[in-house]
Amino acid sequence: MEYTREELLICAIARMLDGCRNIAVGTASPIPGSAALLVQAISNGAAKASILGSNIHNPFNDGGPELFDRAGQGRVDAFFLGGGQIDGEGNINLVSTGHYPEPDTRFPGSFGSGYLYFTVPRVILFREEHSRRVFVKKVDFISAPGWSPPDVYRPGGPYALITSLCIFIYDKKRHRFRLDGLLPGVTLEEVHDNTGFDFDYPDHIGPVVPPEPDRVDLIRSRIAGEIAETYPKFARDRLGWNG
Amino acid sequence: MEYTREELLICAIARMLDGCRNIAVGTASPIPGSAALLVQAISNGAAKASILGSNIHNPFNDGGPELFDRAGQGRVDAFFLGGGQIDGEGNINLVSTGHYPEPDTRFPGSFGSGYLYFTVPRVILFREEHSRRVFVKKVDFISAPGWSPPDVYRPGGPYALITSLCIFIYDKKRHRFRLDGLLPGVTLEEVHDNTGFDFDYPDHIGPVVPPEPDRVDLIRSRIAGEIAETYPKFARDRLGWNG
Amino acid sequence: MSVPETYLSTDEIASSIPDGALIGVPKEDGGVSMEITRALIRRKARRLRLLTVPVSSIQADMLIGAGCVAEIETSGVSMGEFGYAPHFRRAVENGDILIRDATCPALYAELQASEKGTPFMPLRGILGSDILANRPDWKTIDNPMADGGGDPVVLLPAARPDFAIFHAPFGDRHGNVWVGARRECVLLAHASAETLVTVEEIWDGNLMEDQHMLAGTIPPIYVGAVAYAPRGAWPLSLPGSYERDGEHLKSYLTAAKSKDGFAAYLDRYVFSKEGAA
Amino acid sequence: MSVPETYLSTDEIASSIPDGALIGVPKEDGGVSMEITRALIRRKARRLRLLTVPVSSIQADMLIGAGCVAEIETSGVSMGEFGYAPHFRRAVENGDILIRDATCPALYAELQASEKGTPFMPLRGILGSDILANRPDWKTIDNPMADGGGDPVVLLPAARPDFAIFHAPFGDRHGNVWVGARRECVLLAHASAETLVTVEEIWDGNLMEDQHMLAGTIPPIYVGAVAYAPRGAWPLSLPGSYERDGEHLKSYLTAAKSKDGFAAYLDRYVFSKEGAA
Repeated sequence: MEYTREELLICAIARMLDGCRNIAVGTASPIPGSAALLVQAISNGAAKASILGSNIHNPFNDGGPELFDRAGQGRVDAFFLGGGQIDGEGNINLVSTGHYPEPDTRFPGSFGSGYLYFTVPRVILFREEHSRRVFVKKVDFISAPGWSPPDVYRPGGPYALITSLCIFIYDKKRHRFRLDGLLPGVTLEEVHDNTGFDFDYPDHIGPVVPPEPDRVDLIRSRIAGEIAETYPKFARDRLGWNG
Repeated sequence: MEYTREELLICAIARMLDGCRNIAVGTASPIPGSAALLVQAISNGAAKASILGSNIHNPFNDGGPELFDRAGQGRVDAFFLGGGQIDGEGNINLVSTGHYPEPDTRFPGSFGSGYLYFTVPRVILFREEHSRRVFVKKVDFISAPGWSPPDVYRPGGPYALITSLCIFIYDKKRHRFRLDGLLPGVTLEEVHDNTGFDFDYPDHIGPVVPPEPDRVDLIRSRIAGEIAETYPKFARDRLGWNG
Repeated sequence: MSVPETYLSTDEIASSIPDGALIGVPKEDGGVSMEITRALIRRKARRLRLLTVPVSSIQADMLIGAGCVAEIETSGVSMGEFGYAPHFRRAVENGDILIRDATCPALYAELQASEKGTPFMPLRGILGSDILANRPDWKTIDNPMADGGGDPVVLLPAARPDFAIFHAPFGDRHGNVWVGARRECVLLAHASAETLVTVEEIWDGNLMEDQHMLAGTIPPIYVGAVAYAPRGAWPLSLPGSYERDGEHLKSYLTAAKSKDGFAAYLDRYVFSKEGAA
Repeated sequence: MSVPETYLSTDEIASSIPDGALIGVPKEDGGVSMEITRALIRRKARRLRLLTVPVSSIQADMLIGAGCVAEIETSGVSMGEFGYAPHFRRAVENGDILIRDATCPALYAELQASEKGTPFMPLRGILGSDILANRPDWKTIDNPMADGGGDPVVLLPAARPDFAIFHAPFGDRHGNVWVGARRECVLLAHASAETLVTVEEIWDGNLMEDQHMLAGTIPPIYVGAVAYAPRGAWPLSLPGSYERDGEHLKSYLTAAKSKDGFAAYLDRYVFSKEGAA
């Protein structure tokens, strides 16, 4: 079966969400949102997707604090974060480069990362631009650290990092990323060349598991329409939605 | 003008509420409730009465915590408390007599007293039964203390104590009650005989100021009907309401 | 309007509440599920731990009288203008139940801490009271925000009931429950592990899709089970629907004066399910 | 439906907000009063301190661009899918405004502390971040509820805005304002000294007496002033009423590329009060 890069990533993320009951997706996240809707669709009601900006796919109704409160209680199983910079220990920077508070480049801000990275068990980092500008040795500002000392209450943290080149899995014991799969046509060398931090990798690094055909069908038949409510342009341009 | 004991007390309390903007009245408090409604009526909208149990006289709508939150912010100016026991320092006991937690007599419980006595500037203690059983030397259980050490944040506290015999004013500096006025026909000796704690009194103790005739008219014409919504039996039996 | 298929009976709900459970219940006029209360007595629940939000009346008193309660955390149990709560009073005086005295906003704060998933909530007041002196689980610290130390503040630990139990005006067939402006029920649902609800009426449509109803709705993510129980708060009130039944409350107090009287009351109104007139 | 006599104009409301005031505003889809925002720019407000609840977009960016802002406490300012917020970015990069970076739930917690009148609110997370490292007003203590010490927790101080400012779907002639399920507006109103609101429509009747509307209503005790401003959130959305005007937001970003372009934008849409198509 032929598939697109988007379908590959959606299915790869969906596998990471296996067993999650409450999956929350923040702003500007159409691919994670599609994955969450896919998991919801195949779960027979066991999994709930909360898509920020959707009027339909939102199990919450009690205002801004509610998602954070539920995460604080351990009721949110998975969330997605990005970063203007991400380093090899999983630290993320959504604030600025250079010397804070007089930065070289200012990003929008940390949003909920300083909390959700601690409280949500599976945080999947999703950053398509795979470059040494983004994946740095050490972030200039820590919006949220990748790991914490043992006396810090922290049920949550990074689970994986997904880019336009590859998928890393985060090793919580070693506080390091391990390369888990390459996207079609990508080489290990290419990943090394574009990554500013050290990472682990096995002797034989394979491709990302191809998407399951029945799930690709589901994406095309149902998920494209569901995500179109929140991201019509993405659904049209990248999932071929013609609703 | 002739007046009843209820009209006398309502007007006496209303004078104590002068200048208050938000007056809250708790459970089982028809006389304080009538006084709060009287102040609201003569304030031209400046004073708001919040009568627990009323569907009309309630400026709040956000559930149980709201009154306490507003009190915590300093937005409630006056409140009323009673007590199974009250002592000469203004300590109140709404929990039990004897040795806690195996009491001789159990009362219902402290309700909001442990908080509102600290946060509401003018707490008026209202306890009609004037006896040595109620007004004791030292309460058996402190639901809320009459005063606190200087390092305790405490904008609130007792302002007066009103009984079926007299009115005391609380001296915040000396932590003692001072007799301020006697109800018609009551003597100083009678107050002494029925009070278990020491209190101050001036050389010449006068009667409680008689009610203002225009306010008595207002009680009979309007307030009786307003309080009847929450306390119909009281309004009928003691204010002569015939709605 | 038919009852949604997913709904349970109140007896099924009561049987899902194990002995020893920590149960959060609203105050008298806050939507008390007297139907689940009666079903708990029918199933002879034992060792329940009650958390009243923040006070209670006949609900706590009946459960105590029927021997269902081991422990109660409360700011007050009273029959209001009708007098003392007789079983509560007797049980505390006799040491038959463990009492954890509180003050209203402290109970809200304990639930708010649970709602936020934060370990404690600070609250002004309470200092120097015997409430605090008898609560080793409540801690006092000097306000870390104050310059120069001092300024003690009480910290209340998070309280997470196993079950929130209440009666709501509406439920729909999508698992939503509408409590309107009774925010203490929303708080209780958020703070508890699971919420069990009886509803007065079935709402035709989806409460989460009605812009006017949305603000007062508790969505299915919090709701463990719903039962249809018209007049389910009786003899208490459901504000907006019916007043409390004062005559019945008086007859309850008369019955509660004696063991036999209370047994006869339970036979008639709980075991035989005789309801409101 | 006539406008209630007690209502003010947005310019009257803006003139009641002094320079230097601390202003709390909701996020992009939370009912932003762009009308009061434009009126603040018209009256040349200066040295405002913004508290975004918890993030902002064109509202903060326009106020910064027009020179109204000295300081901002925020978890993020962005134009979302349209890109960066240009004036915010430039002002921070040039050091023209003081930035107090936060994370969303910390801002809610600061307001919740103010809502309760408690000096601080504890919150999990944040530890080890440079957000915390740059906030001397946020304190860390070991959790007093933990056995054996350790377990650090961050405490956020209460934040009390001088004014909460937002746009609501309904106002009535009794001073009530209806925000529906947008609880962050309720929180902001409770936490602030005074609330200033524009309303989209006039509600016929009393919102506090409508059992269905009651839960989403903010009563007059919190509301300092109301103005009638149809499409008052434009070019942002008022969920349930209208979508945001994406084309306008793009044209704003084009205009904001240059000083002259932004001046022309303000002339047209703020000083000449040209509104939505």
